[in-house]
Amino acid sequence: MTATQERTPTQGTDADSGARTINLIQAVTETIAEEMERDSRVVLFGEDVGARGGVFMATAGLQERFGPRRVFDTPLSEASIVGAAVGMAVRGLRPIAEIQFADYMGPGFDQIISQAAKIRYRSGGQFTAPMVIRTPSGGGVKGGHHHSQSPESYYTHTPGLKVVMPSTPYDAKGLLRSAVRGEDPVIFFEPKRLYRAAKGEVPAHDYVVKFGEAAVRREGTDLSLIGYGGVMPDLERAADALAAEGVSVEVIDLRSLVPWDKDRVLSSVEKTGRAVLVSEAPRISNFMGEVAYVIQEQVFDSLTAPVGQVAGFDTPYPYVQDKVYLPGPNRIVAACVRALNY
Amino acid sequence: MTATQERTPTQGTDADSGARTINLIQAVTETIAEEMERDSRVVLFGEDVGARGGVFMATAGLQERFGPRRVFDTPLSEASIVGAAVGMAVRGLRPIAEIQFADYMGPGFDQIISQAAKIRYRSGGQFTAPMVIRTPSGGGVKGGHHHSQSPESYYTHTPGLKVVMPSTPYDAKGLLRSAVRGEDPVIFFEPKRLYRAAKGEVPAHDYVVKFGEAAVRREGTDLSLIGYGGVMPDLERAADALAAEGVSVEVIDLRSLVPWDKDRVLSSVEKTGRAVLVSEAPRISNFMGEVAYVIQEQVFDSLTAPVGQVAGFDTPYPYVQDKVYLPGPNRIVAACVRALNY
Amino acid sequence: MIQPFTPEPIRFVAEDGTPVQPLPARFTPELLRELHALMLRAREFDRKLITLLRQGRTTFYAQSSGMEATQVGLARSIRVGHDWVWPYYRDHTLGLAMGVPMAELLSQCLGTNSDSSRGRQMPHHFAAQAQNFVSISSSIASQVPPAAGNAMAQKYLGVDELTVCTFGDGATSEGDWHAGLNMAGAAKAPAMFVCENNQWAISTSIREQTASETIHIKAKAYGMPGYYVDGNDIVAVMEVCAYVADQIRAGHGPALVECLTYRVGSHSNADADAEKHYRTREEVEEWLGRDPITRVEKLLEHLGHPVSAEERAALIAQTHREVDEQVLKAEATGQPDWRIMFEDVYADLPGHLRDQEAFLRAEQTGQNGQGGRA
Amino acid sequence: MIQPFTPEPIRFVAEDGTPVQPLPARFTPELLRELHALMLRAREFDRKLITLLRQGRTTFYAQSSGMEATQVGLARSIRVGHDWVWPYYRDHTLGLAMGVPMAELLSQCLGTNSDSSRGRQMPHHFAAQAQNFVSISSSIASQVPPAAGNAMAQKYLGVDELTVCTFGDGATSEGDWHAGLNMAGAAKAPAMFVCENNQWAISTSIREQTASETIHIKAKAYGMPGYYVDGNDIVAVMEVCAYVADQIRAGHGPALVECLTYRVGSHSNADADAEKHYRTREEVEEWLGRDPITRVEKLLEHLGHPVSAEERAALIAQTHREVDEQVLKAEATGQPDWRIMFEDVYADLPGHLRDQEAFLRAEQTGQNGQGGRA
Ligand SMILES: Cc1ncc(C[n+]2csc(CCOP(=O)(O)OP(=O)(O)O)c2C)c(N)n1
Ligand SMILES: Cc1ncc(C[n+]2csc(CCOP(=O)(O)OP(=O)(O)O)c2C)c(N)n1
Ligand SMILES: [Mg+2]
Ligand SMILES: [Mg+2]
Repeated sequence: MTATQERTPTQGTDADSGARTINLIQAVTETIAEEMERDSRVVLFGEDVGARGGVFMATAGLQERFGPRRVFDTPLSEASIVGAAVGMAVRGLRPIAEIQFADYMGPGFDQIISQAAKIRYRSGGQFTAPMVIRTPSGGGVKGGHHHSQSPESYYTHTPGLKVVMPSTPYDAKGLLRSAVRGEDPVIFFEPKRLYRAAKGEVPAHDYVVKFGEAAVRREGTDLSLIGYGGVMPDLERAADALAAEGVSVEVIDLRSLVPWDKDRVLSSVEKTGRAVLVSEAPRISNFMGEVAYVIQEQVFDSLTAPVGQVAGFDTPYPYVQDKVYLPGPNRIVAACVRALNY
Repeated sequence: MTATQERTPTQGTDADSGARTINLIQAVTETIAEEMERDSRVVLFGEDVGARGGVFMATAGLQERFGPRRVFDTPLSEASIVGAAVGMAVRGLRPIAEIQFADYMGPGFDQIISQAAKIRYRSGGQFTAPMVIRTPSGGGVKGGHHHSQSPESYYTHTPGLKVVMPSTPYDAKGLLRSAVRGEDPVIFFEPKRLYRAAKGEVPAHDYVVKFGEAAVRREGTDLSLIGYGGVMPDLERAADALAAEGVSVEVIDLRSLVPWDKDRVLSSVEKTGRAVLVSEAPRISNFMGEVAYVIQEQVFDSLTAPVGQVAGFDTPYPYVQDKVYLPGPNRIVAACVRALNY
Repeated sequence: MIQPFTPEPIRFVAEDGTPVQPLPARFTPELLRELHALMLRAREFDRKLITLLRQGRTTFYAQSSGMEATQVGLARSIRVGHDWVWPYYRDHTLGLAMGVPMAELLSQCLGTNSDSSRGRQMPHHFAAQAQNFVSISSSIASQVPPAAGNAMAQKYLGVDELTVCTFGDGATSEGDWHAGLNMAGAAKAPAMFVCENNQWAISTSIREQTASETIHIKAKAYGMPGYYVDGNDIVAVMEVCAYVADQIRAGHGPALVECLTYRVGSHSNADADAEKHYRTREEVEEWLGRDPITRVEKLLEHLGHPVSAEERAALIAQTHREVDEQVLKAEATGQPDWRIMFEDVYADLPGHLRDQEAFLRAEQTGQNGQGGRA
Repeated sequence: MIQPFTPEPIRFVAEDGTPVQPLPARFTPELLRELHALMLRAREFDRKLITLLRQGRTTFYAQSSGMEATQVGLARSIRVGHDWVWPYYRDHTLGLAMGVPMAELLSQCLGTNSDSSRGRQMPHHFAAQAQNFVSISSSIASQVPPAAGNAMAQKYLGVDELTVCTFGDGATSEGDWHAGLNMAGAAKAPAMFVCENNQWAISTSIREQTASETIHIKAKAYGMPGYYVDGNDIVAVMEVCAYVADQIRAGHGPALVECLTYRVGSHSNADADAEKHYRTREEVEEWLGRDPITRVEKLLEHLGHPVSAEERAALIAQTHREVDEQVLKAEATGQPDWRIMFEDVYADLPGHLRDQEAFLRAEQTGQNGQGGRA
């Protein structure tokens, strides 16, 4: 499999005999199953992931298939869940822990930042925590602030963690495989509003999406539109709208935040001279601040306009105004227009 | 007191009859005492703040003076401490809660982000949490990662919290008064390596430093050097070194991160055309990313060089290499030189 | 005499409605009828909300059907508007019985302009200042340490109040639950912690939740008494809660009360179809047979003051009317617009939010050339 | 028979060295002398570290003087290198008694190149792979949920191991402590939780820490047995821990053991002058009078096998020599340089860290025109 195929699966024209079209949540479910099949060290647990199959049904059928020893419900405590994953990983398992909503990582925060993120470093590599924390994140489901937040920036600011967020079934499979097979703790954010909305082809064969490689969703010459996770379909819509006006937008899906694909982003912006970064997390100290910083630091002279951002507002996530809070295609187009007219 | 006096206390030449020179930790201690004297709703608690006076002695003598009803030790639980502060504030007190080290805010994280930060918003202002969390932060004391971290970016990324960090006794007093008298939850970071190192004059009269107002530590024309907290003395040293080479550096101490003084920063950069931002937190998703973003977004055409950053490395804070991890004057000067030679 | 740490739940009225110990004098037929009406009203509110959900007029709901004796009993054991309550998201019956206006609850569920929480929280997360009913947070057990703090403040202020904190059985596994109870214990704060043990946390049974034999026994870890109550017996709930409240007011420090009950409905609308995967219909039926409302009806019958079918129907009809009326009234106030996003983040509106508000105003009013909703 | 939940700490040897119950046969004079030597060695290690601190050769130290019976007793009740240990920062005596080489401990305290943790943690936070002695985190009680997970993995793997997790009395107030014990209880995982109750958490007394009568009683909240032991009686510690370990290995699930002891030294070097503010000299003297090493000496005397003054002096001298030698050896390896900052953050070196490493290399080797240390 070439790098191009890996990066632009939806554009791939090569016939993969067993390719199927599935949605993002199916990609998650079947990849967990495949990894459990492949490696008996993989165990899956969290709140209601067993008989119930998870509140989004991401783990539906897995307890039936692999038994309650390998797939089980835990007490209602995120510190227990994350902490248990750390201990299991140290003792040689490959735990996949689910946090029911990313908004509920809070009670497990110290376990994530003090134990998972630091045990390799502080022990000089004597003890390590290869583990995956899967969790649905992002807004757009009218869930109020506790079922809509995008806390990824906290974790990208925590050295020792790897942080990824797919927006397609292909990437969900490829990134989740990398996560489970890797040697580091990974926070795997699942953009919940794409669980069923994001459909796409996945090949039948085993492949991985390496961390730190962005996907160019469409090539363009006038502006680099960069995002990740739940906002990606809106980036595509915005790019469509702009294409209709004759503007050629390059759309990049970061997929992996730590590490992120600096080279691809910079070479794109060098080409287009303009960048708009889109995320739904609150603006102050968000991850895109780092991307913007690096762009202006590294390719300053290529910029024909300031780097633009569309992000969440610096307010708690609201309920009634759920949709207004989120960046949508219009707001993204407006930001692009500002950059284009600069 | 004029705005200028408030912003540049160390340069003030007006005679304040009762002015004294104290250090930063004394400023904290005496301001707590004054506020407790002023307002019987103010209570102080945390781990070992009572008889012991805190591990840095920031609360020394306060239990003796105000009695164990108003100044008391808590069980060893940051969730209890923060949560109790929220409940007390809701019921009408003005709690000042100490977290022994900023590194130990983790176990209280969900209380901070889910309760303190959101109760006003989610209740439509029916219930509010005017409270202060004081905590020593930052490196340079050979404390390894759990006594050296700078977690302020997590909290600046959390709408509903105000976040400040003084670097002088004057600001410590003024900001702490604003914090205690304000109506919002405030995270008050105390740069521990300046506790005794930062000495300065404080007037005898009651004054406040308003949140959202930066202090221009020295005026300059060639470059804006912007920081907050523990790194400030190094900014001054770097500015001295550059002054010796004939470079005129404007040094700005943000003091308040949320909200931050956009106007002052932007007008400075408009004047100088160059900005270097200094902090000791890991780089990815740090608060300075936002400042850098806003600078390039708002005064792009004034920039003669990309915005530069000196920050912590994206590694856990090390022990032996404590001093190397931190930005120091040399590293800051180097960043300035890069901007000047761009 | 009410005792802590009993091996069996304290009970006054058997499932068939006959008293198993002398009925305290205050439980006159009048009081029992009043309690019955409150329970029935809450039950019907549950039903009506399910209808509103089906109609797409609200998006989330967590029934408390089956748990009415616990919540009404608790509401009637405290001094409303004087004592403080830190509730959880399944407490609408508690709110209603405390006198939170139905209009308030419905407005919050519908997210209308009449919602005192300004449409910012997901449905069923209401707040009521007049009743000292503190705004509910979704984050499980996060109300527990603040409740301890609230009680500490009451002690500090020397006021004659207590703080009630409610939570489910699942909540007891969270670290914050422990932190809150331990803090309250150490501070000897006037807090009453009430576990609404409905034996399930979504699909996780109490057996998977903890190896502890019961919830109330956990009080031992905090040096406070733990009471074990039949949460479907409103007489028992009221007798225990009133006794415990008195003890707390007398300065004996906090206590934990476990009300053993059952959630007969689904966890929430999101869970409705999933139930079959984790619990048997037999179990649900068994508990439907222990219905707390039926129990009061049987008791009233036993006492010779039955609630007639007509009375019952009238109560139900009245609630339906009330809900229908209030829904229309609430909906007529419209939905809060984008402006509510920036208010109440802070007491003031700092510069960055002023900028963001201006940006959104321009967008929403079409002044930035794009207009309309994103 | 060892019983859980005893009202008084389980004790075999009285403070005056006389057995209060028959001494188990395995406690031969040979074994007791061996234990005595381990305890004395750890005590002297403490003393020497204080000296190193005074000399500025290390920066932090937390003594375990007074707690040797607990830590040595525990070390000798498990299968070193087979069972796993998630310790806390006051466990150097445990480490030493488990056979972690003194060179390892000293290297970590000094932060030299011989430190297997690569100079990244503050002193006294060591790790020892060979002994399954997991790297210590400063964050109190954060080792407890991972210990539960470690034990769950052991159960999953079907191996005949157990997991030991230690912590202080203060740690029991943290939410993570609760989370870990509850998880282990629910999972019936082979974990032994050992509280080294030295009655103070820095300046906070156990009375301010919790209203719970004891620590071991908290086991009730997790459906596990709680044992109460005289932590200054090494016979009692070993008898209880060995018994509990057997029970756990037999599949009876986790247990909590409370060893009642006392910290006779200061909390850490940072605390040395502050002690007078929070505890009385009398209290310390009283516990100095209950010294666990003295107790074994008295027991050996009672058994007719006294440790002579010369033997004692020789043991001390040997430890001093050992420390001196190892310190010199460790220091001779030098201090790790800036490169260690970027290793072991991840298994690989991602791009951004490669960049940052290159930046620092240039700076540290003077290639960016600035040179030298910042
Ligand atoms: C911190 C946190 N984790 C997870 C959830 C998701 N969640 C919502 S309700 C629930 C179960 C709660 O069970 P219980 O405490 O018994 O209350 P009940 O719903 O049974 O009344 C869970 C896991 C949450 N709201 N908060
Ligand atoms: C989460 C966290 N909060 C606070 C601290 C600071 N601290 C270090 S030791 C200590 C007291 C610990 O007491 P205890 O658990 O009884 O252990 P001991 O030191 O007495 O052996 C505290 C509060 C910490 N290390 N971690
Ligand atoms: Mg429940
Ligand atoms: Mg202790």
